[in-house]
Amino acid sequence: MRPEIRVGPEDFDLGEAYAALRRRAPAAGAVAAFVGCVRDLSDGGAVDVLELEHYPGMTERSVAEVADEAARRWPLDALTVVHRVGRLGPAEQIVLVLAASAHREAAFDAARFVMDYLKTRAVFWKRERGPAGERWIESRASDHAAAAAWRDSAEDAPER
Amino acid sequence: MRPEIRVGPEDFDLGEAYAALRRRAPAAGAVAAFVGCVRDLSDGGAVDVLELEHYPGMTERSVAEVADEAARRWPLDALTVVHRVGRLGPAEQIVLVLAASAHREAAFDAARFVMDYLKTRAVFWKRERGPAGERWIESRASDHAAAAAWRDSAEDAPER
Amino acid sequence: MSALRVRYFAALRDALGREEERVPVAGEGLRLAALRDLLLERHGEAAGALAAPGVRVAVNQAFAESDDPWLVPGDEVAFLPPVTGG
Amino acid sequence: MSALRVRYFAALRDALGREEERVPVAGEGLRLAALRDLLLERHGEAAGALAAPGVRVAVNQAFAESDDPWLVPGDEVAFLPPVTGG
Repeated sequence: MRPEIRVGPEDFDLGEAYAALRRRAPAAGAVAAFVGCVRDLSDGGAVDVLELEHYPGMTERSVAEVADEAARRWPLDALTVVHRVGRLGPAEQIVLVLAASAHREAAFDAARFVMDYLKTRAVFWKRERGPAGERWIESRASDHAAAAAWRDSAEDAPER
Repeated sequence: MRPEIRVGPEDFDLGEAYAALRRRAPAAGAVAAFVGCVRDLSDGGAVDVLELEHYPGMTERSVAEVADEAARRWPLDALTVVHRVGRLGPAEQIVLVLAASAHREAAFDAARFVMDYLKTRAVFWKRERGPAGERWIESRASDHAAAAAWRDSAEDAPER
Repeated sequence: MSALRVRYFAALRDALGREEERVPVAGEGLRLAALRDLLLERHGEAAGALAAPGVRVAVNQAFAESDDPWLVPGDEVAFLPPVTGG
Repeated sequence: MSALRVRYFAALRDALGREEERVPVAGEGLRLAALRDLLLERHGEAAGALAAPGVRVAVNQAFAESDDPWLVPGDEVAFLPPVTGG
Protein backbone atom coordinates (compact mmCIF):
# COMPACT_ATOMS: atom_id res chain seq x y z
CA MET A 1 0.00 0.00 0.00
CA ARG A 2 1.48 3.30 -1.14
CA PRO A 3 0.02 6.39 0.56
CA GLU A 4 -1.19 9.17 -1.73
CA ILE A 5 0.40 12.46 -0.64
CA ARG A 6 -0.21 15.97 -1.93
CA VAL A 7 1.25 19.23 -0.65
CA GLY A 8 0.38 22.42 -2.49
CA PRO A 9 -1.77 25.54 -2.66
CA GLU A 10 -4.68 23.88 -4.49
CA ASP A 11 -7.93 23.22 -2.62
CA PHE A 12 -9.20 19.65 -2.36
CA ASP A 13 -12.59 18.01 -2.67
CA LEU A 14 -13.48 15.41 -0.05
CA GLY A 15 -15.94 13.65 -2.35
CA GLU A 16 -13.41 13.31 -5.16
CA ALA A 17 -10.63 12.22 -2.81
CA TYR A 18 -12.95 9.60 -1.31
CA ALA A 19 -13.93 8.29 -4.76
CA ALA A 20 -10.25 8.02 -5.72
CA LEU A 21 -9.45 6.23 -2.47
CA ARG A 22 -12.31 3.76 -3.02
CA ARG A 23 -10.94 2.99 -6.48
CA ARG A 24 -7.62 2.04 -4.86
CA ALA A 25 -9.35 0.08 -2.06
CA PRO A 26 -12.68 -1.15 -3.44
CA ALA A 27 -13.02 -3.94 -0.88
CA ALA A 28 -12.31 -1.90 2.26
CA GLY A 29 -15.14 -2.10 4.79
CA ALA A 30 -14.25 1.12 6.58
CA VAL A 31 -13.07 4.60 5.63
CA ALA A 32 -12.30 7.25 8.24
CA ALA A 33 -11.74 10.81 7.11
CA PHE A 34 -10.74 14.14 8.57
CA VAL A 35 -10.90 17.67 7.20
CA GLY A 36 -9.28 20.56 9.04
CA CYS A 37 -10.35 24.11 8.22
CA VAL A 38 -9.29 27.64 9.12
CA ARG A 39 -11.20 28.85 12.13
CA ASP A 40 -12.36 32.47 12.16
CA LEU A 41 -11.28 32.77 15.77
CA SER A 42 -8.09 31.52 17.42
CA ASP A 43 -6.29 31.94 20.75
CA GLY A 44 -5.00 35.21 19.31
CA GLY A 45 -8.42 36.62 18.37
CA ALA A 46 -10.17 37.04 15.04
CA VAL A 47 -8.43 35.61 11.99
CA ASP A 48 -8.63 37.17 8.53
CA VAL A 49 -5.88 35.20 6.84
CA LEU A 50 -3.92 32.09 7.70
CA GLU A 51 -0.60 31.72 5.95
CA LEU A 52 0.93 28.28 5.69
CA GLU A 53 4.64 28.21 5.03
CA HIS A 54 6.54 25.08 4.11
CA TYR A 55 10.01 23.89 3.13
CA PRO A 56 9.59 22.44 -0.36
CA GLY A 57 11.08 18.99 -0.54
CA MET A 58 11.55 18.45 3.16
CA THR A 59 7.85 19.10 3.88
CA GLU A 60 6.64 16.51 1.36
CA ARG A 61 9.08 14.01 2.84
CA SER A 62 7.92 14.73 6.40
CA VAL A 63 4.29 14.14 5.41
CA ALA A 64 5.22 10.92 3.61
CA GLU A 65 7.04 9.71 6.71
CA VAL A 66 3.95 10.24 8.86
CA ALA A 67 1.83 8.37 6.30
CA ASP A 68 4.33 5.53 6.04
CA GLU A 69 4.43 5.18 9.82
CA ALA A 70 0.61 4.87 9.89
CA ALA A 71 0.79 2.23 7.17
CA ARG A 72 3.31 0.30 9.25
CA ARG A 73 1.15 0.42 12.37
CA TRP A 74 -2.22 -0.49 10.88
CA PRO A 75 -3.38 -2.81 8.09
CA LEU A 76 -4.54 -0.09 5.70
CA ASP A 77 -5.91 -0.69 2.22
CA ALA A 78 -5.35 2.93 1.22
CA LEU A 79 -4.30 6.24 2.75
CA THR A 80 -4.56 9.78 1.38
CA VAL A 81 -3.03 12.90 2.92
CA VAL A 82 -3.48 16.37 1.39
CA HIS A 83 -2.02 19.46 3.02
CA ARG A 84 -2.36 22.95 1.63
CA VAL A 85 0.17 25.78 1.75
CA GLY A 86 -0.06 29.51 1.09
CA ARG A 87 -2.69 32.09 2.05
CA LEU A 88 -6.04 30.78 3.27
CA GLY A 89 -9.15 32.64 4.43
CA PRO A 90 -11.53 31.76 7.27
CA ALA A 91 -13.37 28.44 6.78
CA GLU A 92 -11.03 27.39 3.96
CA GLN A 93 -9.88 23.78 4.00
CA ILE A 94 -6.30 23.10 5.19
CA VAL A 95 -5.77 19.39 5.56
CA LEU A 96 -7.42 16.15 4.48
CA VAL A 97 -6.77 12.61 5.71
CA LEU A 98 -8.56 9.49 4.42
CA ALA A 99 -7.76 6.01 5.74
CA ALA A 100 -9.31 2.79 4.39
CA SER A 101 -9.14 -0.54 6.17
CA ALA A 102 -11.13 -3.73 6.63
CA HIS A 103 -12.39 -2.59 10.04
CA ARG A 104 -13.32 0.73 11.56
CA GLU A 105 -10.88 0.57 14.48
CA ALA A 106 -7.82 0.65 12.21
CA ALA A 107 -9.33 3.30 9.93
CA PHE A 108 -10.16 5.64 12.84
CA ASP A 109 -6.84 5.04 14.61
CA ALA A 110 -4.79 5.64 11.48
CA ALA A 111 -6.61 8.85 10.51
CA ARG A 112 -6.26 10.25 13.99
CA PHE A 113 -2.63 9.18 14.26
CA VAL A 114 -1.82 10.93 10.98
CA MET A 115 -3.45 14.16 12.21
CA ASP A 116 -1.67 14.01 15.59
CA TYR A 117 1.69 13.39 13.91
CA LEU A 118 1.14 16.01 11.20
CA LYS A 119 0.64 18.56 13.98
CA THR A 120 4.01 17.81 15.57
CA ARG A 121 6.19 16.30 12.83
CA ALA A 122 5.19 17.66 9.47
CA VAL A 123 7.22 20.68 8.37
CA PHE A 124 4.71 23.54 8.15
CA TRP A 125 4.39 26.83 9.96
CA LYS A 126 1.21 28.81 10.40
CA ARG A 127 0.93 32.58 10.65
CA GLU A 128 -2.32 34.32 11.44
CA ARG A 129 -3.32 37.80 10.39
CA GLY A 130 -6.21 39.62 12.03
CA PRO A 131 -7.23 43.07 13.28
CA ALA A 132 -4.62 42.68 16.07
CA GLY A 133 -1.79 42.22 13.58
CA GLU A 134 0.04 39.09 12.64
CA ARG A 135 1.68 36.36 14.65
CA TRP A 136 3.28 32.98 14.19
CA ILE A 137 1.16 30.30 15.79
CA GLU A 138 2.90 28.47 18.60
CA SER A 139 2.80 24.72 18.85
CA ARG A 140 0.20 23.48 21.34
CA ALA A 141 1.16 21.36 24.34
CA SER A 142 -2.01 19.32 23.78
CA ASP A 143 -0.80 18.43 20.27
CA HIS A 144 2.50 17.18 21.65
CA ALA A 145 0.67 15.19 24.32
CA ALA A 146 -1.57 13.61 21.67
CA ALA A 147 1.42 12.60 19.55
CA ALA A 148 3.32 11.31 22.59
CA ALA A 149 0.39 9.09 23.53
CA TRP A 150 0.83 7.19 20.24
CA ARG A 151 4.55 6.81 20.90
CA ASP A 152 3.85 5.40 24.37
CA SER A 153 1.32 2.98 22.93
CA ALA A 154 3.67 1.85 20.15
CA GLU A 155 4.39 -1.46 21.83
CA ASP A 156 0.77 -2.48 22.17
CA ALA A 157 -0.33 -0.92 18.91
CA PRO A 158 -3.09 -2.94 17.29
CA GLU A 159 -1.75 -5.55 14.89
CA ARG A 160 -4.96 -6.44 13.09
CA MET B 1 -27.37 21.65 17.51
CA ARG B 2 -29.87 19.28 15.93
CA PRO B 3 -28.33 16.13 14.42
CA GLU B 4 -29.30 15.31 10.83
CA ILE B 5 -30.55 11.70 10.69
CA ARG B 6 -31.54 9.63 7.67
CA VAL B 7 -32.56 5.97 7.56
CA GLY B 8 -33.62 4.49 4.23
CA PRO B 9 -32.68 2.47 1.18
CA GLU B 10 -31.15 5.40 -0.77
CA ASP B 11 -27.39 5.58 -1.24
CA PHE B 12 -25.53 8.63 0.06
CA ASP B 13 -22.77 10.84 -1.26
CA LEU B 14 -20.00 11.74 1.17
CA GLY B 15 -19.09 14.92 -0.73
CA GLU B 16 -22.69 16.19 -0.73
CA ALA B 17 -23.22 15.27 2.92
CA TYR B 18 -19.99 17.09 3.84
CA ALA B 19 -21.03 20.19 1.89
CA ALA B 20 -24.42 20.19 3.65
CA LEU B 21 -22.73 19.77 7.05
CA ARG B 22 -20.36 22.66 6.32
CA ARG B 23 -23.33 24.87 5.47
CA ARG B 24 -24.74 24.11 8.93
CA ALA B 25 -21.33 24.57 10.62
CA PRO B 26 -19.33 26.99 8.46
CA ALA B 27 -16.98 27.99 11.28
CA ALA B 28 -16.07 24.49 12.50
CA GLY B 29 -12.33 23.86 12.43
CA ALA B 30 -12.59 20.08 12.31
CA VAL B 31 -14.78 17.51 10.59
CA ALA B 32 -14.35 13.79 11.19
CA ALA B 33 -16.17 11.34 8.94
CA PHE B 34 -16.73 7.64 8.64
CA VAL B 35 -18.14 5.50 5.84
CA GLY B 36 -18.87 1.81 6.37
CA CYS B 37 -19.23 -0.44 3.33
CA VAL B 38 -20.21 -4.04 2.62
CA ARG B 39 -17.15 -6.26 2.62
CA ASP B 40 -16.94 -9.03 0.03
CA LEU B 41 -15.70 -11.40 2.69
CA SER B 42 -16.93 -11.89 6.25
CA ASP B 43 -16.43 -14.38 9.08
CA GLY B 44 -18.94 -16.57 7.26
CA GLY B 45 -17.14 -16.56 3.88
CA ALA B 46 -17.83 -14.76 0.62
CA VAL B 47 -20.73 -12.30 0.60
CA ASP B 48 -22.95 -11.69 -2.43
CA VAL B 49 -25.71 -9.72 -0.76
CA LEU B 50 -26.09 -8.01 2.59
CA GLU B 51 -29.65 -7.44 3.73
CA LEU B 52 -30.32 -4.78 6.31
CA GLU B 53 -33.58 -5.14 8.17
CA HIS B 54 -34.99 -2.46 10.44
CA TYR B 55 -38.04 -1.65 12.56
CA PRO B 56 -39.52 1.47 10.97
CA GLY B 57 -40.10 4.10 13.62
CA MET B 58 -38.14 2.48 16.39
CA THR B 59 -34.97 2.31 14.27
CA GLU B 60 -35.02 6.01 13.44
CA ARG B 61 -35.54 6.80 17.11
CA SER B 62 -32.65 4.55 18.16
CA VAL B 63 -30.30 6.30 15.71
CA ALA B 64 -31.46 9.71 16.90
CA GLU B 65 -30.79 8.68 20.50
CA VAL B 66 -27.21 7.73 19.65
CA ALA B 67 -26.69 11.04 17.85
CA ASP B 68 -28.24 13.02 20.72
CA GLU B 69 -25.99 11.27 23.22
CA ALA B 70 -22.93 12.24 21.15
CA ALA B 71 -24.16 15.83 21.04
CA ARG B 72 -24.49 15.81 24.83
CA ARG B 73 -20.97 14.46 25.33
CA TRP B 74 -19.05 16.69 22.93
CA PRO B 75 -19.35 20.32 21.82
CA LEU B 76 -20.43 19.61 18.24
CA ASP B 77 -21.31 22.23 15.65
CA ALA B 78 -23.07 19.67 13.45
CA LEU B 79 -23.64 15.94 13.23
CA THR B 80 -24.96 13.81 10.37
CA VAL B 81 -25.85 10.12 10.52
CA VAL B 82 -27.11 8.18 7.50
CA HIS B 83 -27.88 4.47 7.69
CA ARG B 84 -29.14 2.42 4.77
CA VAL B 85 -31.58 -0.48 4.85
CA GLY B 86 -32.53 -3.14 2.32
CA ARG B 87 -30.42 -5.25 -0.05
CA LEU B 88 -26.84 -4.15 -0.63
CA GLY B 89 -24.13 -5.68 -2.77
CA PRO B 90 -20.39 -5.99 -2.02
CA ALA B 91 -18.59 -2.64 -1.64
CA GLU B 92 -21.88 -0.73 -1.37
CA GLN B 93 -22.06 1.98 1.25
CA ILE B 94 -23.97 1.19 4.46
CA VAL B 95 -23.43 3.93 6.99
CA LEU B 96 -22.15 7.50 7.11
CA VAL B 97 -21.22 9.63 10.11
CA LEU B 98 -19.98 13.22 9.95
CA ALA B 99 -19.11 15.23 13.06
CA ALA B 100 -18.07 18.89 13.06
CA SER B 101 -16.46 20.65 16.01
CA ALA B 102 -14.01 23.42 16.80
CA HIS B 103 -11.23 20.91 17.47
CA ARG B 104 -10.26 17.56 16.05
CA GLU B 105 -10.38 15.63 19.33
CA ALA B 106 -14.13 16.16 19.78
CA ALA B 107 -14.86 15.51 16.09
CA PHE B 108 -12.94 12.22 16.08
CA ASP B 109 -14.33 11.09 19.44
CA ALA B 110 -17.91 11.85 18.47
CA ALA B 111 -17.72 10.10 15.07
CA ARG B 112 -16.19 7.01 16.63
CA PHE B 113 -18.64 7.03 19.52
CA VAL B 114 -21.58 7.18 17.11
CA MET B 115 -20.23 4.20 15.15
CA ASP B 116 -19.56 2.17 18.30
CA TYR B 117 -23.04 2.89 19.63
CA LEU B 118 -24.77 2.30 16.29
CA LYS B 119 -23.23 -1.17 16.29
CA THR B 120 -24.74 -2.09 19.65
CA ARG B 121 -27.77 0.16 20.14
CA ALA B 122 -29.27 1.04 16.79
CA VAL B 123 -32.11 -1.25 15.75
CA PHE B 124 -30.85 -2.95 12.59
CA TRP B 125 -30.19 -6.58 11.70
CA LYS B 126 -27.83 -7.79 9.02
CA ARG B 127 -28.21 -10.98 6.99
CA GLU B 128 -25.54 -12.17 4.58
CA ARG B 129 -26.08 -14.28 1.50
CA GLY B 130 -23.21 -16.09 -0.20
CA PRO B 131 -22.36 -19.38 -1.89
CA ALA B 132 -22.64 -21.06 1.53
CA GLY B 133 -26.24 -19.92 1.97
CA GLU B 134 -27.60 -17.19 4.18
CA ARG B 135 -27.14 -16.36 7.83
CA TRP B 136 -27.99 -13.64 10.29
CA ILE B 137 -24.85 -11.88 11.41
CA GLU B 138 -24.19 -12.24 15.12
CA SER B 139 -23.21 -9.28 17.22
CA ARG B 140 -19.45 -9.06 17.82
CA ALA B 141 -17.97 -9.13 21.31
CA SER B 142 -15.45 -6.50 20.17
CA ASP B 143 -18.31 -4.13 19.28
CA HIS B 144 -19.79 -4.52 22.74
CA ALA B 145 -16.38 -3.93 24.30
CA ALA B 146 -15.92 -0.77 22.23
CA ALA B 147 -19.31 0.58 23.28
CA ALA B 148 -18.73 -0.36 26.93
CA ALA B 149 -15.42 1.55 26.91
CA TRP B 150 -17.34 4.77 26.22
CA ARG B 151 -19.75 4.00 29.02
CA ASP B 152 -16.88 3.43 31.44
CA SER B 153 -15.26 6.69 30.37
CA ALA B 154 -18.49 8.67 30.71
CA GLU B 155 -17.35 10.32 33.91
CA ASP B 156 -14.12 11.70 32.49
CA ALA B 157 -15.51 12.40 29.03
CA PRO B 158 -13.89 15.46 27.48
CA GLU B 159 -15.79 18.67 28.22
CA ARG B 160 -14.15 20.95 25.73
CA MET C 1 -60.51 -4.80 18.32
CA SER C 2 -59.32 -6.34 21.59
CA ALA C 3 -55.91 -7.61 20.54
CA LEU C 4 -52.20 -6.98 20.83
CA ARG C 5 -50.06 -6.73 17.73
CA VAL C 6 -46.99 -8.95 18.24
CA ARG C 7 -44.09 -8.54 15.81
CA TYR C 8 -41.01 -10.67 15.23
CA PHE C 9 -37.83 -9.40 13.59
CA ALA C 10 -34.86 -10.95 11.80
CA ALA C 11 -33.84 -14.38 13.14
CA LEU C 12 -36.92 -14.47 15.41
CA ARG C 13 -39.21 -14.04 12.43
CA ASP C 14 -37.49 -17.04 10.85
CA ALA C 15 -37.76 -19.05 14.09
CA LEU C 16 -41.46 -18.28 14.57
CA GLY C 17 -42.28 -18.57 10.88
CA ARG C 18 -44.22 -15.31 10.84
CA GLU C 19 -43.55 -11.63 11.05
CA GLU C 20 -46.51 -10.73 13.17
CA GLU C 21 -49.68 -11.99 14.76
CA ARG C 22 -52.69 -10.75 16.67
CA VAL C 23 -53.08 -11.94 20.23
CA PRO C 24 -56.58 -11.38 21.62
CA VAL C 25 -56.60 -10.08 25.17
CA ALA C 26 -59.30 -9.46 27.70
CA GLY C 27 -60.33 -5.86 28.15
CA GLU C 28 -58.18 -5.24 31.22
CA GLY C 29 -55.02 -6.47 29.47
CA LEU C 30 -52.13 -8.59 30.77
CA ARG C 31 -48.49 -8.41 31.82
CA LEU C 32 -45.67 -8.96 29.34
CA ALA C 33 -44.76 -12.06 31.40
CA ALA C 34 -48.23 -13.46 30.75
CA LEU C 35 -47.92 -12.75 27.03
CA ARG C 36 -44.73 -14.83 27.00
CA ASP C 37 -46.58 -17.77 28.58
CA LEU C 38 -49.34 -17.38 26.07
CA LEU C 39 -46.90 -17.37 23.13
CA LEU C 40 -45.09 -20.44 24.48
CA GLU C 41 -48.40 -22.23 24.64
CA ARG C 42 -49.33 -21.12 21.14
CA HIS C 43 -46.01 -21.87 19.39
CA GLY C 44 -44.44 -24.62 21.51
CA GLU C 45 -40.72 -25.20 21.03
CA ALA C 46 -40.34 -22.46 18.41
CA ALA C 47 -41.20 -19.89 21.06
CA GLY C 48 -38.07 -20.88 22.97
CA ALA C 49 -36.18 -18.53 20.63
CA LEU C 50 -38.03 -15.61 22.27
CA ALA C 51 -36.15 -16.30 25.52
CA ALA C 52 -32.72 -16.71 23.89
CA PRO C 53 -29.83 -14.64 25.30
CA GLY C 54 -29.82 -11.09 24.05
CA VAL C 55 -33.44 -11.03 22.84
CA ARG C 56 -35.15 -7.83 23.90
CA VAL C 57 -38.77 -6.78 23.87
CA ALA C 58 -40.10 -3.44 22.76
CA VAL C 59 -43.52 -2.22 23.83
CA ASN C 60 -44.88 0.45 21.51
CA GLN C 61 -41.37 0.81 20.05
CA ALA C 62 -39.59 1.43 23.36
CA PHE C 63 -37.38 -1.20 24.99
CA ALA C 64 -38.97 -2.93 27.99
CA GLU C 65 -36.48 -3.30 30.80
CA SER C 66 -38.40 -6.14 32.50
CA ASP C 67 -41.37 -8.47 31.99
CA ASP C 68 -43.50 -6.23 34.19
CA PRO C 69 -45.10 -3.84 31.68
CA TRP C 70 -48.86 -4.06 31.53
CA LEU C 71 -50.16 -4.52 28.00
CA VAL C 72 -53.54 -3.33 26.82
CA PRO C 73 -55.41 -3.96 23.59
CA GLY C 74 -53.89 -1.98 20.73
CA ASP C 75 -50.35 -2.18 22.11
CA GLU C 76 -47.56 -3.24 19.77
CA VAL C 77 -45.10 -5.74 21.23
CA ALA C 78 -41.95 -6.62 19.29
CA PHE C 79 -39.36 -9.32 19.93
CA LEU C 80 -35.92 -8.18 18.77
CA PRO C 81 -32.78 -10.30 18.44
CA PRO C 82 -29.41 -8.66 19.29
CA VAL C 83 -28.92 -5.75 16.90
CA THR C 84 -26.14 -5.71 14.30
CA GLY C 85 -26.25 -2.29 12.67
CA GLY C 86 -23.52 0.14 11.78
CA MET D 1 31.53 27.66 -5.12
CA SER D 2 32.90 26.97 -1.65
CA ALA D 3 29.87 27.91 0.44
CA LEU D 4 27.02 26.53 2.50
CA ARG D 5 23.47 27.62 1.79
CA VAL D 6 21.85 28.55 5.10
CA ARG D 7 18.07 28.96 5.17
CA TYR D 8 15.73 30.43 7.80
CA PHE D 9 12.04 29.64 8.02
CA ALA D 10 8.99 31.27 9.54
CA ALA D 11 9.69 33.17 12.79
CA LEU D 12 13.44 32.64 12.36
CA ARG D 13 13.36 34.34 8.97
CA ASP D 14 11.69 37.31 10.66
CA ALA D 15 14.25 37.27 13.49
CA LEU D 16 17.26 37.10 11.17
CA GLY D 17 15.76 39.49 8.64
CA ARG D 18 16.58 37.20 5.73
CA GLU D 19 15.41 33.93 4.28
CA GLU D 20 18.81 32.65 3.29
CA GLU D 21 22.49 33.43 3.03
CA ARG D 22 25.72 31.99 1.72
CA VAL D 23 28.39 31.11 4.26
CA PRO D 24 31.82 30.57 2.71
CA VAL D 25 33.68 27.59 4.13
CA ALA D 26 37.18 26.24 3.70
CA GLY D 27 37.48 23.24 1.41
CA GLU D 28 37.48 20.66 4.19
CA GLY D 29 34.24 22.01 5.70
CA LEU D 30 33.20 22.48 9.32
CA ARG D 31 30.94 21.06 12.03
CA LEU D 32 27.39 22.31 12.54
CA ALA D 33 28.55 23.57 15.98
CA ALA D 34 31.14 25.74 14.26
CA LEU D 35 28.56 27.11 11.84
CA ARG D 36 26.47 28.20 14.82
CA ASP D 37 29.45 30.14 16.24
CA LEU D 38 30.04 31.72 12.88
CA LEU D 39 26.40 32.80 12.57
CA LEU D 40 26.40 34.24 16.11
CA GLU D 41 29.45 36.28 15.18
CA ARG D 42 27.87 37.43 11.95
CA HIS D 43 24.41 38.35 13.27
CA GLY D 44 24.99 39.16 16.94
CA GLU D 45 21.92 39.17 19.17
CA ALA D 46 19.52 38.24 16.36
CA ALA D 47 21.24 34.87 16.06
CA GLY D 48 20.13 34.05 19.61
CA ALA D 49 16.80 33.01 18.08
CA LEU D 50 18.60 30.10 16.43
CA ALA D 51 19.22 28.55 19.85
CA ALA D 52 15.67 29.10 21.14
CA PRO D 53 13.84 26.09 22.60
CA GLY D 54 12.38 23.83 19.97
CA VAL D 55 14.45 25.14 17.06
CA ARG D 56 15.77 22.27 14.95
CA VAL D 57 18.37 22.14 12.22
CA ALA D 58 18.03 20.24 8.96
CA VAL D 59 21.08 19.35 6.91
CA ASN D 60 20.20 18.66 3.30
CA GLN D 61 16.54 18.46 4.31
CA ALA D 62 16.99 15.84 7.03
CA PHE D 63 16.79 16.69 10.73
CA ALA D 64 20.16 16.81 12.50
CA GLU D 65 19.95 15.10 15.87
CA SER D 66 23.03 16.90 17.27
CA ASP D 67 25.51 19.65 16.44
CA ASP D 68 28.03 17.04 15.27
CA PRO D 69 27.28 16.75 11.54
CA TRP D 70 30.16 17.75 9.32
CA LEU D 71 29.18 20.26 6.69
CA VAL D 72 30.88 20.58 3.34
CA PRO D 73 30.53 23.22 0.61
CA GLY D 74 27.28 22.82 -1.26
CA ASP D 75 25.36 21.55 1.78
CA GLU D 76 22.02 23.14 2.63
CA VAL D 77 21.50 23.93 6.30
CA ALA D 78 18.07 25.08 7.50
CA PHE D 79 16.97 26.47 10.85
CA LEU D 80 13.40 25.48 11.62
CA PRO D 81 11.16 26.78 14.43
CA PRO D 82 8.73 24.33 16.06
CA VAL D 83 6.34 23.12 13.37
CA THR D 84 2.62 23.94 13.46
CA GLY D 85 1.06 22.00 10.60
CA GLY D 86 -2.10 19.96 10.39
